[in-house]
Amino acid sequence: MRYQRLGLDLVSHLLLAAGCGLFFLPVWLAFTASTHSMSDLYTHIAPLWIGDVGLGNYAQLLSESVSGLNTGMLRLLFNSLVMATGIAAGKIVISVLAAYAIVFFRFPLRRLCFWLIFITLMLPVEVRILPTYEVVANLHMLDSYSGLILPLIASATATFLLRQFYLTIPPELVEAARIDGAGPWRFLKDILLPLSKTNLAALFVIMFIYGWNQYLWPLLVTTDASYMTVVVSLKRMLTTGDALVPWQDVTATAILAMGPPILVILLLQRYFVKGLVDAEK
Amino acid sequence: MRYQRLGLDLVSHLLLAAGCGLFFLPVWLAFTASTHSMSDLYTHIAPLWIGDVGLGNYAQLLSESVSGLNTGMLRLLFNSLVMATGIAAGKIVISVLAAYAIVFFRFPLRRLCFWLIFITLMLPVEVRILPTYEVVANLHMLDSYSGLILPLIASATATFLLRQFYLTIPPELVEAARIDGAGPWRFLKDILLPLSKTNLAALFVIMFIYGWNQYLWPLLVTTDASYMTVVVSLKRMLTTGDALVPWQDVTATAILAMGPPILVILLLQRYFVKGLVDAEK
Amino acid sequence: MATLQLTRLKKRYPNGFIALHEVDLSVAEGELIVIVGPSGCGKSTLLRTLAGLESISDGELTINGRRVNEMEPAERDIAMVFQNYALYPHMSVAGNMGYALKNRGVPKDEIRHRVAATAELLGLGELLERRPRQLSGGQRQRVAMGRAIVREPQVFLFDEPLSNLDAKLRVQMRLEIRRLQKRLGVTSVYVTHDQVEAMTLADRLVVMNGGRVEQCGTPMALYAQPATRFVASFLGSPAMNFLPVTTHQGCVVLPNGTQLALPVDIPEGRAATLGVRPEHLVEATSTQDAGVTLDVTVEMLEPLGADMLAYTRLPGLEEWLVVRLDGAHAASEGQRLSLAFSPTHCHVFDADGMRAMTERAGAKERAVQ
Amino acid sequence: MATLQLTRLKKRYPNGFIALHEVDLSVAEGELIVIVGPSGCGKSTLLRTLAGLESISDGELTINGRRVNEMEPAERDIAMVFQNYALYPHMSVAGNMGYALKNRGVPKDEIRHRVAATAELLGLGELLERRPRQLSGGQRQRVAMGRAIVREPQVFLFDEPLSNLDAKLRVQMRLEIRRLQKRLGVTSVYVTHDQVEAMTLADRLVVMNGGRVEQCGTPMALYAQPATRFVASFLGSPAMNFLPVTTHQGCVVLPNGTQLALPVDIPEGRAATLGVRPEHLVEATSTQDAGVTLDVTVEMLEPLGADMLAYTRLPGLEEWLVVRLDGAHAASEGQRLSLAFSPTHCHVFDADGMRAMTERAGAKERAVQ
Repeated sequence: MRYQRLGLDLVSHLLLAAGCGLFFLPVWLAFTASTHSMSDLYTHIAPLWIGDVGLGNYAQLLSESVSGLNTGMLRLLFNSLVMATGIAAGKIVISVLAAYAIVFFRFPLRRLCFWLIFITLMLPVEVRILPTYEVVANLHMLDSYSGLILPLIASATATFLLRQFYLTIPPELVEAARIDGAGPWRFLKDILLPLSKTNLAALFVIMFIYGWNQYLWPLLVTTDASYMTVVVSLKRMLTTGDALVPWQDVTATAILAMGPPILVILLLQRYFVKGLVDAEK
Repeated sequence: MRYQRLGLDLVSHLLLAAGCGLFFLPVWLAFTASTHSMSDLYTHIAPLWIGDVGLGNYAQLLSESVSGLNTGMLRLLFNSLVMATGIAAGKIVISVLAAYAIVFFRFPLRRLCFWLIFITLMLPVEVRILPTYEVVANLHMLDSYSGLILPLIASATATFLLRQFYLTIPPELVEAARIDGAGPWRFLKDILLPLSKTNLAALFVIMFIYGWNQYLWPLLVTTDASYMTVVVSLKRMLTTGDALVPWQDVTATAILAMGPPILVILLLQRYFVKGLVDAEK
Repeated sequence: MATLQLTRLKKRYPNGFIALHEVDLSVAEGELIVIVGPSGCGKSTLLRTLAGLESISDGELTINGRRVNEMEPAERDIAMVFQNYALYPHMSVAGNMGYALKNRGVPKDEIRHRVAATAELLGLGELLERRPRQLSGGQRQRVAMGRAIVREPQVFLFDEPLSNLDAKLRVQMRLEIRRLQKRLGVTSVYVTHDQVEAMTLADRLVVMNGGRVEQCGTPMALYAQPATRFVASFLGSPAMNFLPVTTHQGCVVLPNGTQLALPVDIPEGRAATLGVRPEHLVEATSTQDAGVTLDVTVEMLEPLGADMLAYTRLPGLEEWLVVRLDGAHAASEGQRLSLAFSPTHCHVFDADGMRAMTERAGAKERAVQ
Repeated sequence: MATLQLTRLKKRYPNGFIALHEVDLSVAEGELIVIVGPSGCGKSTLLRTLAGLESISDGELTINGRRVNEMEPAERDIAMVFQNYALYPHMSVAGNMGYALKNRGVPKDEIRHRVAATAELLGLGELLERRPRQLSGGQRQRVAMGRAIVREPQVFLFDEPLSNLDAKLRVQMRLEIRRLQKRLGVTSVYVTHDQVEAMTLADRLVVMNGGRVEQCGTPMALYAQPATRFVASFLGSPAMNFLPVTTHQGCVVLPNGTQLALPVDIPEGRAATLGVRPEHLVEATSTQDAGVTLDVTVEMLEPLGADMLAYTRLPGLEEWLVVRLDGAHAASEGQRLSLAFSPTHCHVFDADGMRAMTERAGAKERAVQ
């Protein structure tokens, strides 16, 4: 069922290899840089192999408070974790309910609702950032986890993906459940959620990474360093005024910042991959 | 096939109304703020109706160069447009080819390839920003459109969405095309692209908005104000040092910055909505 | 075990399309009614209004004399078997069968007991822990049946439950459904588009067309005495042959000029249709009694094994005349045949497709003789 | 218009599964070969290796004497009609039909001309500008046929082309395909799981099971003289009845003790199976000649209209004995019947399911008599 003989086998493999390089080289460079001392980094350009400091920079980063902030790296990682988890979980709850309402209920404003959610697609947080800031400030949610999380929770993308999945559920399944005496909530709980387990895991991972990588909003809404996130701290390290940028710390932080997303992926991988691959059987 | 009688009709409608408010209020507030003079804004909080300056702030913004930069607003909008279009078009070309290769060809590294693309999902530009910066700087692409566009082009999300769509194409269609003498490129051109027209339009819109809203990368890679984008300029306006933030300009710029994405949506709307809705018939 | 009464039941969709035009039907206790018709005839809509999955626009539906028009499906005490089975993919067979009982708050022990008993009845005892995707098509079908049976409902509704099975399995499950239904004695309504399934299962058959009931009765009565041309052509395979005829002095006149004395109820000179079933056309012997003969040419032969279908043509006529010959018949394409049929096997329909024979009383015995 | 030769064709999948075990087959010019078998028997795989959609593991495939094992589908000059038609949804009917010609670089004028001529042949003239989704199932099927015909290929391949149509349309398209194939005279290979379709269409029939060819020959030859028990049970509906028998002094001994003198080729005392088709079981009259009678009880009746199937049981036996009675037969459930059958209609199979009758020569005439 697929093209098997290609004629352009060699070309495609070369392209693939180049693609791999393109994706992995930066990560490798970041890692090697993080194992050199600062003076090394300012005398050589882009070291290609592990330096003599080894993991020393990491030990130092995790034990001392971050330069320029009176907060430890672990606190920053924890803040990022809370924010990313909160955003991912919140997005999923909202999206499940919204998609459920749109697909399975016939109410007068269904079409309007669809369009409203659709419109939020073009209003990512960056665009509506100023008025949102005002609202959050008025509600005294600056420098708090809820202030970090709540404004990022509405997710048109997740709602759409779930909606597409719900539309593939045969209507007979809904009817069978009605005949079996399952009301709307019971249907959601007993049938729909168990069926969308893999999709929810996949969404959680994607949304967790999205939340983890947020920059602009956490920057605006936190002034207290104890609520700062890792990604924001990275940017801080780069703007040192007249001092030299501590590249070994920056790269080590970048590598550390990649840890939790990778961990979440590994934990949910079983479901996640199934959710992405299952159409292939 | 759907639940029709609800029992919680009223509750759901109230929730809906609240949701609408939540989404639209900020936009409305931004618009009203942009029609007031600066002094008005610093004496009242969050004006709820159009002010007496009307569209005056807009006229001023578009005719003069932006405060603190020696570039006009039109130039900023044009830069954003070039960047967003370039990113969206580039992402689509890459994704179409990648998804095509993954779905329709059997080559030895198919599984590896899948995983590589998958991994880029967890490496958004923010995470690999430093090494990428180094590469772009070495290639002398700072302060250029190609420097703005190229690093943002690889898109795992778009590849996945297209792959999901390609998997729904019946294998018999591919086989019929082979029997009809269509080689791989002809199949792509004559069958696959026409069939995925609506999906591509939808992807273009989403990617255009993604590109339009980029902040961190354009901030890093452009020092020359003539390559600055609207979204970056917004942030600039907020960091005025000791001077008062010109909220009327900020909000007017925010409203202006929403224009092109809305325009793209309206232009491609026909395809876009079909691509999102067609599963429903 | 209930009676079902439909009184002038009507279904009109919001877009104005009328799916059911005043359907009247009463189903006796323990009866198996089969509703049959081509796709789009409204048979599925009818079943879905009985189930409560579609609202009723007008008329009344009662179960055991109790009006249920406005009741939710779960309150009507019915069970439905779906065409695609609609099993819950994430639940085990036992979970699927027990879900309705669980929703009703039946104690767990009793659920387990009733599920086990039903599984035993259907030969599913070994499979209770399996997931639907681990089952074959026939087993899924059985689980769907089990899910309906375990609730001990008042009425079973079947929506083309066999159409996803292959031919051999279909024959087998058909026998099994009939046996089960007789054994349990539950009033049942069965929808299908397959006339063979309909004929073999039904206590009474309802033939629908365009949202209306065309005829209702026992399978053999409908086969022997179809009330309309539609029913005549729908039941039986190969389908009934139709010849255009005219009436003349109380006789029907065949295209070849032969006059046939039949008690028809059509004004002089009007066009009508004469129907004869393929199995009632026989090769004429020299000593043919009182019958009519037609000289035809064989245009195509279809060997079916036991039978051989001959597609023949009467000179000057467009339509095929299909004849069922013995499977070992030595006919060849291009050969001429002389066909005979008896007036007792004739059906005459008027221009509107309605049966137009005057003798109601004696017809049945003759047709079935 | 070509010959097709398969020599020890073998298909083994990378996972080790052998889909085809050394298939030998030669197809003459203009012949219509039907390959039939249950799902998973390898019939579709065989067709796909012919088309070039699956690679050949071993053996040789030639078209007109030219080895094509390694050729791309497009180079083999074949056309294929798919089960789901596989029409290009975004192209008009004309675009679909002309696409292969366009890829070959045929001039536009000629494409238009050939498409129009083919559309005329199939009655699609009015529909050339429509999209596939605007067509009915039957029309789509015709377009798929047209797409194959317009290329004037050496060989037609059909992959269950009628299985998505309803029963009535299937009968009609069956006739049409047969007529077209005869008229165009193109060598064709047709795959189906439906034995009726297979019997009626085939010049020669190939019955496959488990990746092997069980038997190959004309439909009536296979029906009258099945080489294996599998073929005997697969062809014919209702299926052949099988009775467990033993052999004793050159006779077969029925479960009720009756001895039957049949020229069987089975060692003394061995278990065997006796097959009799439902239509060869007749009600015994008092003056039965040379036949065998069985006394059975009717357990279930299935009225089919023209026929009535009686599911009867021989005392002490598990299996049904299905009898085909006349549709107007007055049988009732629980009634006792005395059935007779003639030794000429008997089939005996050994424990391995192979036909075990010695007389090869005279059997055919007798069976077809």
